[in-house]
Amino acid sequence: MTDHLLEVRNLSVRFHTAAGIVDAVRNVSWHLDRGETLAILGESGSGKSVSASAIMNLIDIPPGEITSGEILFDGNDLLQQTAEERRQVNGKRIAMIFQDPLSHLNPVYPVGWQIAETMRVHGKDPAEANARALDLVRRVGLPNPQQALEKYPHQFSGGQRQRIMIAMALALKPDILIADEPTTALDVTVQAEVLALLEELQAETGMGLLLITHDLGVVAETADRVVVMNRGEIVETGPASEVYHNPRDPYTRRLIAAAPGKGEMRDGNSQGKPLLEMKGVEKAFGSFQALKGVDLTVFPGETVAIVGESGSGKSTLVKTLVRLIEPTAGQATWNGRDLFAMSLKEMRPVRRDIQMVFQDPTQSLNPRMTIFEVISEAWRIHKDVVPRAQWRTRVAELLTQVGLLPDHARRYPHQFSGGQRQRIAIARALALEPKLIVCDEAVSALDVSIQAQVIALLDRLRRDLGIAFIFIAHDLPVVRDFADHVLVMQSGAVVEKGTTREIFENPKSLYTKTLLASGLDPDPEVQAKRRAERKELVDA
Amino acid sequence: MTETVESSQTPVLAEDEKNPVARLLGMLWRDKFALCAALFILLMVLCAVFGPLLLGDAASHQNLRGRNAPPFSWSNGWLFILGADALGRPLLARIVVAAQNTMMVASGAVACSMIIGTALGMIAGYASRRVGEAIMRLADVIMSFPSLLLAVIVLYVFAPSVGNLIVVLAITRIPVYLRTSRAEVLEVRERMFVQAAQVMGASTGRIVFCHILPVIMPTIVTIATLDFAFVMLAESSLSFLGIGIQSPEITWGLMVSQGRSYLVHAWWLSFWPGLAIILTTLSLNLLSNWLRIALDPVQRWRLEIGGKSND
Amino acid sequence: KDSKDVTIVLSENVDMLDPCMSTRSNIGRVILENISETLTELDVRGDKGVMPRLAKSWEEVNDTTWRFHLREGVKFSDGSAFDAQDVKHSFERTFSDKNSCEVSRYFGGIKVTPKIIDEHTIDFTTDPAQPILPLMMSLLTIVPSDTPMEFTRNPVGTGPYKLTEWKPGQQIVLTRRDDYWGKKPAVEQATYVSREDSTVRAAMVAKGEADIAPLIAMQDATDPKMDIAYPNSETFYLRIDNAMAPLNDKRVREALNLAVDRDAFIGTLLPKGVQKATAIVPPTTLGWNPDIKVPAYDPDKAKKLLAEAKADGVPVDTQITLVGRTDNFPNVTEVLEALRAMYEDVGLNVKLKMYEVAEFENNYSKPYPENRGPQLVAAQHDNGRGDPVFSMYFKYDSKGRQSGISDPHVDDLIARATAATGDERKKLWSELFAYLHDDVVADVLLFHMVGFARVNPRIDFTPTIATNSQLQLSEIGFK
Amino acid sequence: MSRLFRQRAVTSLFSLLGLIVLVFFLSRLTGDPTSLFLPIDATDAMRENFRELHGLNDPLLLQFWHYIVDLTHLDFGESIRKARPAIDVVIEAFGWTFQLAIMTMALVAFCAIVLGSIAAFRVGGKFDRLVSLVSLIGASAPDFWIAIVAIVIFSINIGWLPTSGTGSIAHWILPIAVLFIRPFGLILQVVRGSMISALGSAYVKTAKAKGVKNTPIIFVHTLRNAMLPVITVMGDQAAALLNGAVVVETIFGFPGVGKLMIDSILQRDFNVILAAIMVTALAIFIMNLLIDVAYLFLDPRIRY
Ligand SMILES: Nc1ncnc2c1ncn2[C@@H]1O[C@H](COP(=O)(O)OP(=O)(O)OP(=O)(O)O)[C@@H](O)[C@H]1O
Ligand SMILES: Nc1ncnc2c1ncn2[C@@H]1O[C@H](COP(=O)(O)OP(=O)(O)OP(=O)(O)O)[C@@H](O)[C@H]1O
Ligand SMILES: [Mg+2]
Ligand SMILES: [Mg+2]
Repeated sequence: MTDHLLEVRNLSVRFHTAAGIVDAVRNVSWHLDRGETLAILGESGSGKSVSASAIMNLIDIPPGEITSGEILFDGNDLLQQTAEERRQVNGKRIAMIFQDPLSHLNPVYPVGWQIAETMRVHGKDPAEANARALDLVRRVGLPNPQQALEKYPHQFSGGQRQRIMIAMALALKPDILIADEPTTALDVTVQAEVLALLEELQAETGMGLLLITHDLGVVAETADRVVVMNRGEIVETGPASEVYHNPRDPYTRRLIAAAPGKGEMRDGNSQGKPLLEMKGVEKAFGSFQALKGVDLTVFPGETVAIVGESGSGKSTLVKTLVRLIEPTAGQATWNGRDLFAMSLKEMRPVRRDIQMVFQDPTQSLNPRMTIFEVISEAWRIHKDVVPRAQWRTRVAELLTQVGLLPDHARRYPHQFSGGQRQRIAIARALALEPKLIVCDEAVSALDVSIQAQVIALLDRLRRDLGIAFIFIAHDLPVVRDFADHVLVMQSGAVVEKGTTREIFENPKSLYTKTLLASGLDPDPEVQAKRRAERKELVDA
Repeated sequence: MTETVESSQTPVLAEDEKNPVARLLGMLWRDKFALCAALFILLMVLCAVFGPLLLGDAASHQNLRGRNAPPFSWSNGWLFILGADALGRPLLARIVVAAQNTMMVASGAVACSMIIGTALGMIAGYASRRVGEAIMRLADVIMSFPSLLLAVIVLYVFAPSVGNLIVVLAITRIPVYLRTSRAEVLEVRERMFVQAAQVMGASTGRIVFCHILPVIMPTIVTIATLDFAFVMLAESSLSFLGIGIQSPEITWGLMVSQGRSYLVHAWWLSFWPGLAIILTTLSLNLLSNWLRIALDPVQRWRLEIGGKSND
Repeated sequence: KDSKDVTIVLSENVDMLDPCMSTRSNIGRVILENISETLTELDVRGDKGVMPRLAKSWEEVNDTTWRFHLREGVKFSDGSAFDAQDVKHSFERTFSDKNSCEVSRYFGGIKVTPKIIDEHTIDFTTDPAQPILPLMMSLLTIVPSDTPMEFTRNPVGTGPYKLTEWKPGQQIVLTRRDDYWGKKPAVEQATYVSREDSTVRAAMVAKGEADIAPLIAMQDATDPKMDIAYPNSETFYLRIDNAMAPLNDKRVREALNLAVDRDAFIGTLLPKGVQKATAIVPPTTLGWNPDIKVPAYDPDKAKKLLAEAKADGVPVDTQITLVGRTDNFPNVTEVLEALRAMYEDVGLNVKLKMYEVAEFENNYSKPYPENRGPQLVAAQHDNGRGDPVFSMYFKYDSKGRQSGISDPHVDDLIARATAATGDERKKLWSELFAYLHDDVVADVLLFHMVGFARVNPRIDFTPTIATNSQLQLSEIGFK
Repeated sequence: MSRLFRQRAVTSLFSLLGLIVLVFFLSRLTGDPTSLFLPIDATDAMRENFRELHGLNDPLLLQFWHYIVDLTHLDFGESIRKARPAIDVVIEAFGWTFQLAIMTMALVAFCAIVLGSIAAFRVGGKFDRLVSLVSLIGASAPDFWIAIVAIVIFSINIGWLPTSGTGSIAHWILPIAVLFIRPFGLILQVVRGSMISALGSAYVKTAKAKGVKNTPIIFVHTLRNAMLPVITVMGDQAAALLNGAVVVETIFGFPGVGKLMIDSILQRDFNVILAAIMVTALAIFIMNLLIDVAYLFLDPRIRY
């Protein structure tokens, strides 16, 4: 009947909430063949992760409910199988990389243990499992693999955690890999390695890859076919280049048109007194030197982007700025005062002016607060910002600005998709109208159309209100469009800094050059060409 | 969704249709166990408030010749349906009347120890190492200080009174709340949303009360509900020393312990008050379990969409 | 089970086993006349009075000197022979300031000097004269002369048993001696354990884990085949603080007596066997006065008396505190609650306060608390020793430690009776009892109490009034 | 870690000292052992002699000084009641209590964790309701009920077990069973609650996606995350047991430290009170230290 490896037919998923029923996925059908890569593109919140969860039997029922459909794997309907049969499939035949690695890793077990567990539960001998775990960790490019196995999730950077998830999913060489935004937190060089690894596996085992992503470049690089989703429905499907070049659905068209990296580059417009000057910031975790003397200057109304290797200390740097991590050395001058020298109490009034969007937004939202409470908390703390009577309108306004609905204010964080949560975190940062916003991968989980909208919003705020941004991103085209200055980091040190134009047009350091060269183009044909060139290079 | 943005009308967030109390009651209605528990507690509170007024006399009228009258006999009137105690007083009336003192002492002691213990524990977990260490060692000391000795000291140094009884009981129970809340704070304070609040400039008080407390509260309340039973029973052993409640004032704990010597031959003397203690504790615990779910947004659907469960 | 071993389950842990502490009931039950013997012994089963034990005989040499002739051929369990030196040492040890032996209290106010006449004869000179010295000698346990003055944990005596094992808190084992001077008792070995809970003690005998439980609560004494009631020499009474208004008015004190429905307690809160008391000592005591009548239950008269007193300006509405001791005897709280209710019924304002031992003691013994207010102290007094002298001074003399009255006539009678002998002594005591009860109305005398013992049917043992303080294994037989 | 130990040793020493001072002076405020040791009709001379003998006539500070000096020679003084070294009395009793506490807690930990976790996994289900109900009734029922009913049933009616006392293994069964009940109920509830929260975490989904069976999901993945409050409350209950289980010791005639402590307090046997408190305090301090170390092992994010 079916010769597809995996076929989803008429899948509908809905959630019961206090505010009513949310139809997350509506009548979705697609299929995946052996050795094929199917990319699911779509608006943030369009039901991509939910349909993937349905395949893995991970939807909480209730409050979730699969109202219709079947998921055929090997000719069997997964939805009809017993829990035990599903368990046999999960991890071994079908594996999944979760969108949000921090909360999906068990905080109290070493990552090596967690990777090896996948193999142990499916009957691999523990010693063998450990050896393979080590190999996997090495393959995904974690430094010091042997030590990494012993460490706990919180001791890794965002990108490193994502790679751990990948290693975990690849452990048993599954028939199908569902990768939900597997490379959002990876810099382009590492991303290239990881994609290569996937490709290699695919070639080796004929693995089917279901790739959920926002990054058109990644789609162009890897996907054979594309499914585009919007508001829980499939709006378009077809071969990758076909969809890119001849999009039929208006949403798809908008999406492709929104691909970043086409705007004017900026030369930097630093004027007046610097808002923030960080000098010689160092941080050591035990014997590991995460920051080795980093300088950073931000002027009012300016965007400084930090790009660089995953694990190079970007998040650490900004966390020292907001004093979540105490630096080992260095100073940060803000309004003439050294932030690092302040007591936490003195720091409090300053915090109003420096807001941060965390790299893992899910964990940064209190699960017991509604979105309204999450956002309005800022005004509860700093009473003079918005008068209480206007909270409702202001929350609604902020949510709308980041592309959410006012009604969402009544929901709780767990009822949102990854990208939606990221936008909530942005809205929260905006709520205080600070002088400086630190965005740690703030737009990485957004599809390009929403991304463009958010970036436009931020840019407008920058211009109108003079808000400065520290913008950590791996997505070079976004940086190119948005930043005034760029700082390139590697292994805890700044390897290069300059205006956006300088960096993009005239990179000096080797690392920057590699970085720029590894960037992916959203056009599948361009990518195909590049791939062919690379292959020649390797062969030669 | 994108459309919503472009249509540049001022967005509005409608007022919530239902007020939170009505929603909570709705959730209570859906959990029949919790509903019964709530009704029972309500009944006990009514007993505590009006019992002594209504049945005070009946409860203290002695009749030595009708002592230890067995339960379930209508011959003496409905007040004697649960039997009579060693002085021939109707047990039912006494239980109703005793509810007042019992509730006062138990809720006083539990509330004090819970509030003080939790507050200290959160300080110990969140404040500087030095302060935390000092508080914890203090907890160690309290933990090793026998409650009976404390009671005897209070008896001798201060006047015996109900207030002092509550103090003694409360002090001895402080360490468990203190240590539990501290342990939880140590973990919760590492969570990212706490850090996010910190970055927003939230004061320590706000972080502790709005972010950490809601996470640790369910555990604390669970312990507190069971402490209710513990305190009710422990109180009678302190009355033995002469502090606190004295006859003819009465509590359930005292009734239970006075019935102790009759346990084998007139079980009803201590059984009914004991049952009252058990049912109260059980109800409180059911309510706390319900509250745990009702206040946890991730779990709340269990109460919102009817009694379906996932097993 | 043919074993000749018995297990006795006591109600309190035995902390010490020093022979000079054997007037404590739990220690006495183990030691007295089992391990350690006394010169004389009070007959509690018959009416032979003071009987010889380690002393063969005694006589009054003069007014102040008693001579005791000691039994010969008696050996201590450590092998040494018993002689006058041991008696002298035991006596001196009791009064030594290196320990705090209890027995010495019975000799309070009297100076006694032992003098060895020969190996088996000893004289005691007393100052002042002590007519009942032979009775008092039934309390003095004899230890070998090499026993240290400090408390010992290894009691050695001349008794029919010796201590063979003592695991504190767990058990004490006594084994029969083959070289005992007297008749060989039937029991070969006795194990003492202790359980504080009466129900458990009763259960142990019922199950056969123990043979004798000398003390169980009334509620647990449900099996007539095993449970035996015996007068336990305790008298339950309310001491009235005669110095405090309104209790300093005799009419009020009378009302306190009339308001109590004594019969209502018997067979309900207290066992059937209790006797209404007219004196603080049980009827088996010398000089007990059969002519004194128990006050009748007459609440109307009580009310009338109170009204009269009130009319005379006596503040009868003052709150009176009824002080009791928790765990004094089973049901004590209920009994006092019932009493309180009876007093309320006649219009008195009585508040009940139950205390643990130490705090109770503060109220019970002088010096009484400063601002105590009018008090009724509910207490039990134990005198199974046959003579009122062990009670009267403490309870009724103006200077008595637990006296609630101050009456020169009483003081005089006590002093004279203490020094008198024979019928004169008896007469004086009788007079004192009548005077206290009818003229002074010193207190509310309530009941002579009974205890219950549970005895395994295979055992032949009848408890007596002495069972409260001793339990002679030699009195146990097997059926 | 070794820093933690060293630092704790120092601070605990202060706690212990503070405890000694507190207990020494406060307990002496509660009256004089003289009238409790001596019979009611003791003479004044006997009372005076007794006070002299036990140094009760000295000024309090001097008494304290003597006590501390003796303590430095590990001399804890004599028990007034028992006329033997207080520390011997305490060590003897503590041995029993310690064994009882360890065995009970081990059993409690095992049963409460297993049943509580399963109940949490099936929250709202029949098993959950049943286990919760039984444990809650147990935890709130007066302990002497359970003790006496157990004796009546198991010793008298069925006759399997001895009523009370010590000696054989069978003697341990009822005391442990009775002691088991309250901590079991309490800890089960804590486990259940903590597990309900933890089971909602995202890493549970990861484990499911890996194909991990329910049992390891509950007992390996989730339990460790839920353990913090559990071991804390276990510590509290263990401390209560180490302080002695008065009812059980009284009813079953178990020579433990709880009854000893109560008796000593009621009799104002100060040296025994102090020695008993020091020994139990030491045990409790060590236990709390172990619990704090356990936190570090259970959750690597925790730092002090
Ligand atoms: N537990 C839940 N309760 C209610 N609504 C939910 C729940 N989980 C998800 N949703 C809703 O379902 C929709 C689909 O979510 P999903 O996570 O699949 O989005 P997504 O396509 O993966 O988006 P993103 O790219 O942002 O991750 C979203 O609108 C979200 O708000
Ligand atoms: N708590 C910690 N303990 C030990 N090492 C840590 C800890 N936090 C971070 N590190 C290490 O510090 C380095 C820098 O981490 P950081 O999170 O700053 O990286 P990043 O530049 O943000 O990377 P990414 O782009 O992947 O998020 C990483 O190698 C990480 O392993
Ligand atoms: Mg998603
Ligand atoms: Mg990072």
